[in-house]
Amino acid sequence: MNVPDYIIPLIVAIPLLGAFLTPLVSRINDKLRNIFVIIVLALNAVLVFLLASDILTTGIKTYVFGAKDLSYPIVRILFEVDAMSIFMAIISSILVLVAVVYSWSFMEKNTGLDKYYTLILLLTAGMLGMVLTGDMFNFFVFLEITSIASCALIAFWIHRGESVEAGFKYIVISAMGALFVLFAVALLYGQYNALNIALLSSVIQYTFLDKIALVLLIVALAMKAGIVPMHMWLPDSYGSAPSSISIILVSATLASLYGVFRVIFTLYGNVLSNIANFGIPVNVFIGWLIVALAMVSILIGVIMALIQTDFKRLIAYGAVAELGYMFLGIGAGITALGTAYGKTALDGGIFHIINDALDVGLLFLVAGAIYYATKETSLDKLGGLARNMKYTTVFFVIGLLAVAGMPPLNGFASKLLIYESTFQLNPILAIVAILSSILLLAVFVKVFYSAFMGPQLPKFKDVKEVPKSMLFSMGVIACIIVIFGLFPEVIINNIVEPAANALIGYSEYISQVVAGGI
Amino acid sequence: MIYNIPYLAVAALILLGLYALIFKRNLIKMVIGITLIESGVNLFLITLGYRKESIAPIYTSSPGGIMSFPVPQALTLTSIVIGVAVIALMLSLVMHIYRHYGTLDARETRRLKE
Amino acid sequence: MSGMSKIVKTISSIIFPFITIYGLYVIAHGHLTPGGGFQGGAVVASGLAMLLVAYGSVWTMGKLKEKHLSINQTLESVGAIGFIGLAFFGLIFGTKIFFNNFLVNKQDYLFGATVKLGETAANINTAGILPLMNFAVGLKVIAGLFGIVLLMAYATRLKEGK
Amino acid sequence: MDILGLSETILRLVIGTIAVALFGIIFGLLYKGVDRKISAHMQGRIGPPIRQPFRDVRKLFTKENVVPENAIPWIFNLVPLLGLIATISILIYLPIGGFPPIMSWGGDLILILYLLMFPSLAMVIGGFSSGSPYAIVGAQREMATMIAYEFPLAIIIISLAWKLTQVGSVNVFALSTIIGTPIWNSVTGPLGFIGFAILLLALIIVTPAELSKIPFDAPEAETEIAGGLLVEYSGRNLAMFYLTDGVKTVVMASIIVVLFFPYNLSSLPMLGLEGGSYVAYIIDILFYLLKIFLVILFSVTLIRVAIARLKIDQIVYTYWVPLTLLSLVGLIFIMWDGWIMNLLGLV
Repeated sequence: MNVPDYIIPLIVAIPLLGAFLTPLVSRINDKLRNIFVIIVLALNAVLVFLLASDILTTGIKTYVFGAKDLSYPIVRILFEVDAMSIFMAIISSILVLVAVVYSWSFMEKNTGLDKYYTLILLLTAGMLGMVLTGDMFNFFVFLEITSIASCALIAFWIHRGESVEAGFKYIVISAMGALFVLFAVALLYGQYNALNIALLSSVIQYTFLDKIALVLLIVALAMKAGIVPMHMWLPDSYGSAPSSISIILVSATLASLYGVFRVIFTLYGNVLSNIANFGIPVNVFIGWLIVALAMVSILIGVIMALIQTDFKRLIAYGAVAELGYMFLGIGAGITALGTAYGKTALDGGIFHIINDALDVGLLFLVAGAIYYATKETSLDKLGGLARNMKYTTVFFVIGLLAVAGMPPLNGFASKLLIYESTFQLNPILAIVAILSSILLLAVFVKVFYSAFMGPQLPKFKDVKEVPKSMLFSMGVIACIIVIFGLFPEVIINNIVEPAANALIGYSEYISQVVAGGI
Repeated sequence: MIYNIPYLAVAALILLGLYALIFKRNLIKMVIGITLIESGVNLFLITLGYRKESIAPIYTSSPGGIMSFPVPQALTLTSIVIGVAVIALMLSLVMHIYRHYGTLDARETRRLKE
Repeated sequence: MSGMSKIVKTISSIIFPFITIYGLYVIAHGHLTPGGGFQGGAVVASGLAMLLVAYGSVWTMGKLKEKHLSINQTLESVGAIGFIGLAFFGLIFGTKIFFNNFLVNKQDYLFGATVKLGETAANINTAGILPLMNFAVGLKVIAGLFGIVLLMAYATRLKEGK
Repeated sequence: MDILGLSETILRLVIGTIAVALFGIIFGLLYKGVDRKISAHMQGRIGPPIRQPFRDVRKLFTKENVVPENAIPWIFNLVPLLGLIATISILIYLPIGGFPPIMSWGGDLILILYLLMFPSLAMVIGGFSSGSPYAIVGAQREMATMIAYEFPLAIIIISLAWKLTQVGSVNVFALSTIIGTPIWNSVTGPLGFIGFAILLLALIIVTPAELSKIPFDAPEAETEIAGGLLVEYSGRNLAMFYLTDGVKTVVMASIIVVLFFPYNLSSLPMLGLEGGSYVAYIIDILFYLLKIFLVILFSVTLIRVAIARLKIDQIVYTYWVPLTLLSLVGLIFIMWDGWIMNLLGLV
């Protein structure tokens, strides 16, 4: 299906316009504002899907701001959308839409909601901009928009000291990370006089300064993605933000993860097969580094999740472990670049991105539902909720099984791809991965027991099921999880496979811009 | 040598900022650390665009001669604008932390542990 | 935060119009000089902040009503909408490109004059939508920065009240 | 044409599933009876008749289903069914005798690894939901046991797959590939042989825990916590757990057979049988049942008569330390197999 080119900037511009209109609409009526925000995001999601269907059939699309064509690409700001970008855009738009529908009832009793929705829309614009842009500096700008908006949202419940503290931690980490990114961009600009990813990628030399830039970019973006050992902020902010924000934060971290992939695969794509120090190719070096980080993330995430007593912090540590699985798949894919199992690992890693977003997102929504119903997140004080909250229980079980990678849900489909490829790199990797996923199951069964099972507590006797809008949004995600789990082939062939090909096929990404210009 | 002084200043600023960020316990000082890093990066960007004996890149009424690169200046301006927002946000959060905890010591404002 | 001495109050009252006019000048000449919406807006907002410091937050909060704050927020939104809206107009008029400068080199309109090649005197009547965008950004920055300063001052007042 | 093919596939799937389910249930109960009879003889008792399990199940189905007051009824009644379904669905992926598996795709072996957790998980959740302290203790123990024995199990499965990849097989997690290339044929030297023998031993020790049999039956432990997990279950639900247990026995034995003894009698040249003839299928099935019987005899009956029940911490220790180390040694032997032989110039 062919769509006009200007749909690409609209995907970022519409949430931006919506963000600034929200305070004005909010003057009229609160309900109207909620409807307005949902309509804006739904419209945006439709545009993303239209664009996706176009990109997946016809290939990469570029859009230049304020100019007719690609002449002088050095000074133009351009968006370059390939299958990987649109894959991430789909995740973000689905999660944000779900979160906004969920917020309708969840945030009902809060004040200052016009700012809340404005920030959500800004965050959406930032995330979508990060994944769609084809320009390093532009990427930095959107990164900062995302950080600022998410920090303000993390600290939204400003009456709680923990929220403010988590927000401060988050903004320190992300400000530092963003400045690292800017410094790396400056290093690249100073050498090659270009900011465009495709242009930079076509001329990159892997000089000493490039190595510094690569390290800075990976460290900064991995820090924002919450990989161990830079994960300290993640449980705090996920745990202290309102649940509807936690799910958006999941997709914001994933946008940073996308940045890591874009940098390694596209920006440094040309030099990946160079021989670095000690006669090891660059891709093997980077790949093993990422695999090592991934293993540590998986283990630390699971072990720390075991000892948590707060529902949301526990899920957040689960999310750290899940991040490890993505990095494991991608890292194995980089290490074994060009082999069949490397491709499978890459597929698995990319497929796990969307699965993790859905699974962890669903768990956060369930945690939010429990908080809404009981005003409690400590697992020690919860119990016996399965009697009164039947639907929430079912959704939690779906999320639990999906996170632990049990068949027939989506987590299994992607983890299977990761297992059956990484063991060829080294059997220990797959063994630890399988085991950790079983441990994760144990962790969540513990949660299930302490929150939903057990005798009925007297103070939760009158707990009611949560309102329909929250049930609806949880139900939507649960449905997607089950569908993805039952028909993984469809998703892999239609969305994941093109995304993996887009990552590997960096030369195509370059040729879209460089052939037209310079 | 004289042309390397800005780069040395960049390194000094960034290292100072990192020092403040890592070793200082006062939250305001941490914010200052971030601003120092930011200034360092901005200075680096501006320095990249400088050419020897150049004039400001303004076309109207220009005295003629070589101009310095306008792109890094535009980048720096954008970065400064973003910096203002980040610092404002940080300072307001520090204010709220002070209201909740009654102290600015990072060691004591730690309810979120583990 | 109480007000400062009478001298400071008087002097800042006298200086304030000049600062404002200078800021507006920077905004208006954004397309000709290294200034622009953000810089000019920051100048104006710092003038406002100076007044705030001179007169103290107690006095200011007494003068300012809830209505004024909401007007401030509306202005901020309007500035942002103006900026992004001009980008959207690019999709509607002329060659349909986002951020298209559809007013440039159109002699009939304001800011439509063509810039001659070579060294010329500065002509403010050029650059199409860029000055308009500068105005929008200026409005947004004045309102936004003043809002930030105001809210921080408000918070300090709360602390003292305790 | 396409619809015809599709409907045929679905028909095959449905009939196959029903047949496999009946097979699993009947032989599961039968082997349960045999197991009880043999262990009784070993202890110098006469023991119940072999068809006693069938009688038990029939009687349980006619009994009233009691839901305790503290339980959460909808979960309490749902999980036995889910456990049974999950167990039967494993049989769909297993090749039985000369028949190929009814369904097969990329990662059967890992799928089975995960599906094997479902019955335990169902029992855990059932135990938690019944609200009895005995059941909760049992459920916690079951969870601990489950995590404990998955470690060696994962190592065994990954080692097998790794070896098959080294030999050049593709699709190594599919059981059809595994029975196509028996692992004993892929070893190049004595080291690999020892490695696989160690893994077989580990798998045989994992089996009783997977089936909650003595000495690893701490979760149920009739004499200590009165049946643990199942203490509140009665009637239809208990019957379903009983059936699950039977089917699971067949499944675990089949997995050992498929992984380590995938040979069929009908392919022996001296019998002179055509592949695919009825006689061949019958011979294969009988041989398969014999193999399963032997596996159950060694891994369930003998062990449970010979050893007393371990405490839960002893169970976890057994699996996490000695058995994991053992299987890692097996893995290392298998990995070094070809390498050592190359080093010694024996290949």
